[in-house]
Amino acid sequence: MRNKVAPILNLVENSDKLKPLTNRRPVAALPFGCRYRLIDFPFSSLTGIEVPSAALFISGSGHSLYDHIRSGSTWGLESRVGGGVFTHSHINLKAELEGTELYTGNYYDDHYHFVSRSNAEYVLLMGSNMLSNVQLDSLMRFHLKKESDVTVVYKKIKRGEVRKDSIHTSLSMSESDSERIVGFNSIADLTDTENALLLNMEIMILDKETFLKLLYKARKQQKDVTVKNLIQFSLDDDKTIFGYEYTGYLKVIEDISSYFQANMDMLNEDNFNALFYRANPVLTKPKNSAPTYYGEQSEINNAQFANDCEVYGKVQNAVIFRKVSIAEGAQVENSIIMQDSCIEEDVYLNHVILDKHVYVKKGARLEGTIENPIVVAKDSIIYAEGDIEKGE
Amino acid sequence: MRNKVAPILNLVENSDKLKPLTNRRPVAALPFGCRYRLIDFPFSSLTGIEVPSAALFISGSGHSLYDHIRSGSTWGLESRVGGGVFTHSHINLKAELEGTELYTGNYYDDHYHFVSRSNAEYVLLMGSNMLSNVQLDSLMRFHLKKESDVTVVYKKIKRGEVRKDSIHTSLSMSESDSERIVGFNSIADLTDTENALLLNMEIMILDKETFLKLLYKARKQQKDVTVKNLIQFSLDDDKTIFGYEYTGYLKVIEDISSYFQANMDMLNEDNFNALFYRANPVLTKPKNSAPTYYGEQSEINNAQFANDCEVYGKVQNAVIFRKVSIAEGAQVENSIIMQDSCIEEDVYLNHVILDKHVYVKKGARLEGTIENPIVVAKDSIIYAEGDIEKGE
Amino acid sequence: MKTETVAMILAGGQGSRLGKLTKQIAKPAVPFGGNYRIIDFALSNCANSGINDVGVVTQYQPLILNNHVGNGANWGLNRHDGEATILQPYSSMEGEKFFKGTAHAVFQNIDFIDNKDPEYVVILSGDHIYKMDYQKMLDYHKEQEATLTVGVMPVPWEDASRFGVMNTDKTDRIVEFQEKPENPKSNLASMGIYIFNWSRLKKYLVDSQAKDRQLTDFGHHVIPAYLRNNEAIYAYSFEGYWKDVGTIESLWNANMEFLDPEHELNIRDRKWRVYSNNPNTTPQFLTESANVSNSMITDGCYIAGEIEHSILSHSVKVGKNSYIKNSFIMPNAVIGENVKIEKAIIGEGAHIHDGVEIIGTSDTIEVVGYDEEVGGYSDEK
Amino acid sequence: MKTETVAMILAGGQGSRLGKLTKQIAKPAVPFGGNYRIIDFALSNCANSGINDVGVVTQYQPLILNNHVGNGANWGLNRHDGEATILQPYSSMEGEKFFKGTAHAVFQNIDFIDNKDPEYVVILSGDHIYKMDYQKMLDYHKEQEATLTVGVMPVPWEDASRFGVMNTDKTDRIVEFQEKPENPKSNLASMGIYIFNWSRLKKYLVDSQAKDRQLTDFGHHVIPAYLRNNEAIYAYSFEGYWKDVGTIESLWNANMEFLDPEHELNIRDRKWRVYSNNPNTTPQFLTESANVSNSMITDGCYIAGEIEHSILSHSVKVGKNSYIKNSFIMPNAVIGENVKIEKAIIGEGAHIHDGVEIIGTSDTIEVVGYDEEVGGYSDEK
Repeated sequence: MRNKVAPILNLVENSDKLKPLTNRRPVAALPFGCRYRLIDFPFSSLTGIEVPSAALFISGSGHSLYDHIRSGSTWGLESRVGGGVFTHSHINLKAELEGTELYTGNYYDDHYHFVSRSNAEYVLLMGSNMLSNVQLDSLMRFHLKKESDVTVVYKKIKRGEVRKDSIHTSLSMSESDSERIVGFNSIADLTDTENALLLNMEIMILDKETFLKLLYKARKQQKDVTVKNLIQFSLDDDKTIFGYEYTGYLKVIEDISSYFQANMDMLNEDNFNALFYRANPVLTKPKNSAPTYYGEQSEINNAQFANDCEVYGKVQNAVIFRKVSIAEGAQVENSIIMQDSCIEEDVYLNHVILDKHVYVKKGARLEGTIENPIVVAKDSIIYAEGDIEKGE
Repeated sequence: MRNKVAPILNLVENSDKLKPLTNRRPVAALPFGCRYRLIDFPFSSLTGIEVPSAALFISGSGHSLYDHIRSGSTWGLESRVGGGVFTHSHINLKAELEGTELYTGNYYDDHYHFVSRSNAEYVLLMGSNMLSNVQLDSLMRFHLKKESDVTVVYKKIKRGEVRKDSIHTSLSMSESDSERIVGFNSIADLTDTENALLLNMEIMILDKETFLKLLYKARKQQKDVTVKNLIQFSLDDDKTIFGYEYTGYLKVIEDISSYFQANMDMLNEDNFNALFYRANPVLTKPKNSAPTYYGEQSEINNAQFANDCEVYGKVQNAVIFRKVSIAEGAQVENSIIMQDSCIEEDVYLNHVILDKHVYVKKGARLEGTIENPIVVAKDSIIYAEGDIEKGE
Repeated sequence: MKTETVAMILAGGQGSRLGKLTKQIAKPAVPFGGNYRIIDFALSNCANSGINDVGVVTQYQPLILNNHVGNGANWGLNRHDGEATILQPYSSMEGEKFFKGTAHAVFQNIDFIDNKDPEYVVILSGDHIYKMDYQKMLDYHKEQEATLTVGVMPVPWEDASRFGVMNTDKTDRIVEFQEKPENPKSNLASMGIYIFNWSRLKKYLVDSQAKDRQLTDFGHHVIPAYLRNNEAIYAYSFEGYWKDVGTIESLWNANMEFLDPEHELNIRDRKWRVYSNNPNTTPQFLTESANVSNSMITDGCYIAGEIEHSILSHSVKVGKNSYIKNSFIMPNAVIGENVKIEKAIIGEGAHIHDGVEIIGTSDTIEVVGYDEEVGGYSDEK
Repeated sequence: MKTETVAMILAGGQGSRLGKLTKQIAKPAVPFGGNYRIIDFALSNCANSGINDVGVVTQYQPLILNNHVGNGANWGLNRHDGEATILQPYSSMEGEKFFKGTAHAVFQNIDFIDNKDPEYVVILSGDHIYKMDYQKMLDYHKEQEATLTVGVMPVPWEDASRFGVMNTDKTDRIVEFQEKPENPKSNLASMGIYIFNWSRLKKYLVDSQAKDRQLTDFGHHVIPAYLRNNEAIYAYSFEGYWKDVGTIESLWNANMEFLDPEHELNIRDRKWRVYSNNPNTTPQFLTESANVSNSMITDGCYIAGEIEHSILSHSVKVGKNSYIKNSFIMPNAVIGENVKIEKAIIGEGAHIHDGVEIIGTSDTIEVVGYDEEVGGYSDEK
C-alpha cells in the first residue's frame, strides 16, 4: 500500500542504426537472449515495486508490442481492480485519414491524466534501450533516504562502451557531493581526453507533484517528456537531483554492433548471471513449448537455446531462439538465430544475425565480422549460390 | 473443434455525423445502454461460435478501444494457447515521425497473415455500427446448409429507418431464389418509390480459401477489405452469395439522431428484451461497483440506470450510465447521461446527451428536441446562465 | 520468492445460525448489500492492505464460494507476487484430513504457508462486515515486537460477557483471556483477527500435533497456550464499523444499516473499495409503474413495483403492484405481481408467485430460502 | 448456459506404486517428458477436443496439482463457455465427504455437474500418457445411441488378463465385462475412459446412494450394473500410443520412448499440442565443457557435463565432468561435478553432490526422491 509508483515507459526510441531489425518493430520489441524482448527487462524490474498501473508511450501501431504485452498479466500489471497497462500511441504528425479525423492521443494530456488519475505517489520514467536489471525498490529507498526531489540512475562506464556519436548523455556531479547531479553533456560532445563517464541511464524517479510541475514546463516549451529534458527543467528550477549508481550488467542498445555484442555477452557466465540472477527474475510472455532435442551427432559448445528447437548440427558461441532447426552437417558460430528459422544441411554461418523465420538452404554460407555481423531480414530465404530472397 | 471462425472486425467506420461524440473515440467505442460500448455487441455475438482468435482493424491510436477490450478475456477471446485479439492500426497515410519511420501495419499483409496463420476454416467480417445481436451459430449453420460460397446478413427495413443519404447498401435478390444475392445498391441512390429495402448489415461469412482469393483481388485493385467490396468481387467471380435474414432488433448508428433513438429504444421493453435477452448474452468489461441508491424523494419513471449512481431527483425516459449523481429537485427527461456526470439541484434536462464527466451546475436548463438532441462534450461544465465551458 | 505476509481467511464454517440460508452454501458466500458476498469484505481488506497472498480455507458446501473467489483476480489479488488460493480438505500418507477447528485448519495447511515462506501470518474470518487496514495492525505488531497481536474492539460493558475478552496491562499487552466471562474485567472483545510470527506459531502447532493434538482452536487453545508461555501478545484496538452477521437478525440489521447513505462503511469510497465478482448483466430497468425510494437497486433488476427502504441484489424481478419494504432481496429472485414483502430476507433465485404476502413481525424476520418457491402451482417434480 | 459435455478428470489417486515419487504429490502431478506433468495429457486432450468445461477431482496431496491446473488458462480452458474447476472433498449438512472411489467421486460432485447441466459426461483419468480426440468418441456415442461408451484398446492376447476386458458383439456392443480374467474372451482392454449420458448416470448414482451405496467404482460396480440393466454400452476402439505410467519402470520407459524424435506421440505437432504450465525461466545454457547427444533439454538448464539419451526437465543444473545416461531428471534438480547417473529417475529439487554415483541395474531403476540430498555433508538440521 505504500510507495506506489506510476511508471511511464517512453518507447519512442531512436532505432535508425538498428535497421533492418527495427524496420517493423520498435527497439522495445527487439528479441534478445533466446526468449526475451528488450521490454521484458524494464517490465520485470517493475515487479520489485508496487505498481497500480503503467503507461506506455509508443509510436505507430505498436502491433508487435501489443502482441507481446497483451494485458500485462505476465508482469502482474493486469488488474481487474483499476490499473493495468495504458498504451498511448504518440503520433507526432498532422494526420488526415480519408475524411475522418485521426484519434491521436494528446501527448501532454495523456501524461497528465495518467499520472493525476493514478493513486500512486511517485512517478518513474524509463525506456527499453538500456539493457539492464535495476532493483527499483532499492532505488526507491535511496530516493526517500536522500529526500531528493528527483533521482536519476547512472552507471560508470568507459567511453568505448558506447558509440562515439552516442545520443545519450553523461552526468556531472557536484564537487562537494559526489552523489548530486549538477549537469549533463551529450556523449558525442565529450572531448577525446574524457575516458570514463557517468552514463545517464534515463531512469528517473520523482514524486507526483514534482513530475506534474516538470510536465507543465515540458508542455509550455513543447518539449518531449524525456529524462534528459526533465533533468534540465529540474536544474533550471534548482531542484535537488541525486544520482543512484547502478553496478550491474548494462549494455546500451544503440546499433547492430551493440545489439550483437549484448547477445554474445550472455554467453559469458558472469554477464549472464548478473543480468538474470542477481536482481529481479526476468519474466516474458509464456509460450507453450516442448523441450529442445539434441540429436546423436549434435556438437554444442558454449551456446544458449530456447525450448522447441531441434539440433543435429554444430553450434558454437551462438544464441538460438525458439523453434529453430539446425540440420546435420550445418555449423553455426558467433551468431544469433531468431525464432522459426530453419538451417539446412551443410550450411555455414559465422557472425550472422538471422531475424525471425529465415530459411537457409542446404550448403549456403554467410560470414560476417564481429564489427559488422551480417543481418538477414525476417522471412528471407538464403540459397547456397549466395542469393538472398528478401523477406520485406 | 469444428467450424472454427476467424473474425475480422472492421472498426474503421465513418463517424463524421456522430461528432462531437466521436471526436476522440471510434464508433465502436461509443457508450450505449447505461453500461456498454457498441463493440460489446459484435464481441458478444462471437461467444456463440468457436473463435480461436480475432483481428481488429482500427484507425489511429485506438486508446479508448484498447482500454475497453484489454486482453479480450471478457468475451473469452483471451487465450494463452495461441489466439487472442490482434489489433491492427490501419493508418492510411504517409507518416513521417521525426527522423524515425512509422511502424505502420501493412493493411493487406495484416489481413493475409491473420487469416492464413489462424487455424480457423472460416472467416467472418463484421463492424460495430449496426447495433444488433446476431446468432452467428445459426448463420454458420445456414451457410453450411446452403453450401454457399459467401453468406451475407441482411434485414428487411423501411426506407425511413436509415438516413436518406445513408452510406449503407441495399441488397437485391435473385427472382428465382429469394435467398440468393445478385446485386446491391447504395441506399442514397434508391428512387423515392422504394420504401422497403434489404439492408446489408455488413456481416459476411465465407471459407478461408474464398476469403483469401477475394483479399487478393482487393489488394490488386487497392480497395478496402469491406463487405461491400467483397460482395462486388464475389459477384464478378460468379460466386454464390446467399442472404441470411436477421429479424431481431437493429439500429444503424449513423448520426446523432439514430444514436439517440437507439438508446431511447431500449426503454421499450420489447426492444430491450429483443436486444439483450433473445440471442447471446451481452458481455462488457466488468467494473467493480456499488448498487445504485435512490433517495427518499427520487421519482423514477421508465428509466434505466447502471450501478454506482446516486439519485435524488426526477428521472423520466432516460438512460443513465455509471457514477452519475442527480441531486434533489433536478429533472432529467428523454436524455442520455454518460458516466461520471454530475447534475446539481434544480437542473432541467430534456432531449440532451451528456458525454462523460459533464458537470451541470445548479439551476441550469438544457432543452433539445427529439430530432436534434443537445450534445454536450466530455468534461464540459454547464452553468445556470446558459454558459457552457467546453470540455475539449 | 519470500513473502512478508500471508493471510489465511477461515471460510470453512457453516454458520448454522443462519438457518436455511446456509443449507447449500457456506456463510462467507451468503449475499450481502446488493452486490456482495460476506467474504468480499475480508478479501477487499487484504487487497487494500497490500496483502496479495491469501489462502482461503473452505470446507462446508464450497462450490459457490470457491467459484466466487476463483484466483482472486476480482480483488486484484492475482499479482506476480501473490494470488488467492482455495484450500480444502485433502488426504495424505497420514490419512484423510478434515479441518477440526481454526488452528487445526492452519496446521493442515502448513505446506501451503511454508511454500510462501512468510514472516507473518494474518488469520482472518470470512464472516465479518468491516473495513480495516491490516498493514497498520502489522506495523503495530512489529513496533511492539509481539509474537501475537489480537485485533480487539471496545464493546459496551454490558455486552462484554458475550465475547472473548482480552485483559491488557498499561502497555496494551494481553495478560488474560476470558471466553464469555460472567464478570468481564475488560470490554475489549476479540475480533478473531490475529497476526502471528509464522515460525513461532508453526512450532506451537507442530509440537501440539506431536503431543496431544490439543491446539485446534485459536481462541480456546492457542491464545491460552501463548499466555502460559508468556509470549508477547498485544491487543490492537480497532475503532470502526464491524459486524458479525452470524444470525438472521444481524444479517437483516446489517443490510438495513447498509442502506443509509451516511453509513460509516462508506461503500462508495474510491480509496478503499469493496470488490466483488460482479455479474455481467443488463442495466437496471425501472418501468413506468415503478416507485422506488430510499433503496439500493443493482444491475440486472427489472422493477415494475414499489420498493421502499430495501436492498435489491442483482437480477431481481419485481412485478406490477408488488410492494417491498424493509427487506433484503438476494440475487436472481423473481417476485410476481401483487406480492407484498415486509421485513424479510428472500434467498437467491427464490420465486415468489403472484399475490403472496411475506411479512415479518416486530420479533421475527421472514426468510425464504434459496431457490424456494412460494405460492403458485408448482409444476416441478 | 447449457453445456453439451462436461469432462471429469479423476486425479485424486495417490499412485502408490510410484513409491517415493508420490509421497508428497499426487500421481497426476508427477513430472514427465521434461516440460510436462502427467495430467497435461488429459487436460490437453480436453482442450484439443473442444471440451472446455472440466472438473478436476483432487484429494491426495493436491497442493502442487491444484496450483499446476489453476483455472485451466494454460490449456486454453478459461473460455467464456468453460473453465477448469478443482473439486476437492468438502462437508455438507450430510457430513464430511471424502471420495471413496471413481464413481463415488462423481456422485459427490453431482451439484457441480448439475450446475453445468450437460447432456454428456466424459470420465477420464489423470494418469495416462496419450493423445485422443474425445469429440470423435462422442460422435460415436451419439451414433450408437449409447447410454455408455467405454474407450478400449486392443492389447496383445497374452497381456489381456492383466486388464479389465470388454467382450463385444458384432456391433461393438459390450455384452460382458471381465476384470483381469484368467481366460480372456477378448483383447479389448478398458482405458478407464467413459462417456455417459448424464441424466442416466446420475439416476444410477443417486438410487444407489439411497439404497446400498454400492456403486463406488466405475469398473467394479457401475459397468456391471449397466450390463445387468441391459443398457446400450458400446466399445470405442482407440489405436495409438497410450501408456499408464503407474510404476517406476513404466514411468522410466515412457520417458525413454518419449526421447525418440520419431515417437508416435509427436510432441511437436502444432495441430494437437500438449500444453503445460511453463515456468518463466532463462534459456538453456550449454557451456564449453558440455556434451549433449540424443537428449531433451529444457529451459532454465545449465549444463557443463555430458548428457546421453536422457531427459532433463526445466532448471536442472549439471556440473563439470558429470555424466548422465538413460535417465529422467525432474525439474530443479541440482547435480554437482564428477557425478555419474545411469538408468535413474531424479526427483524435483533433488541435490546430488559432487562425486556421487547413482547407477541402475538391468533389473532396477534408481530413484532419488523430491528434494532428496545424496552425498556431501549436509548442514541442514
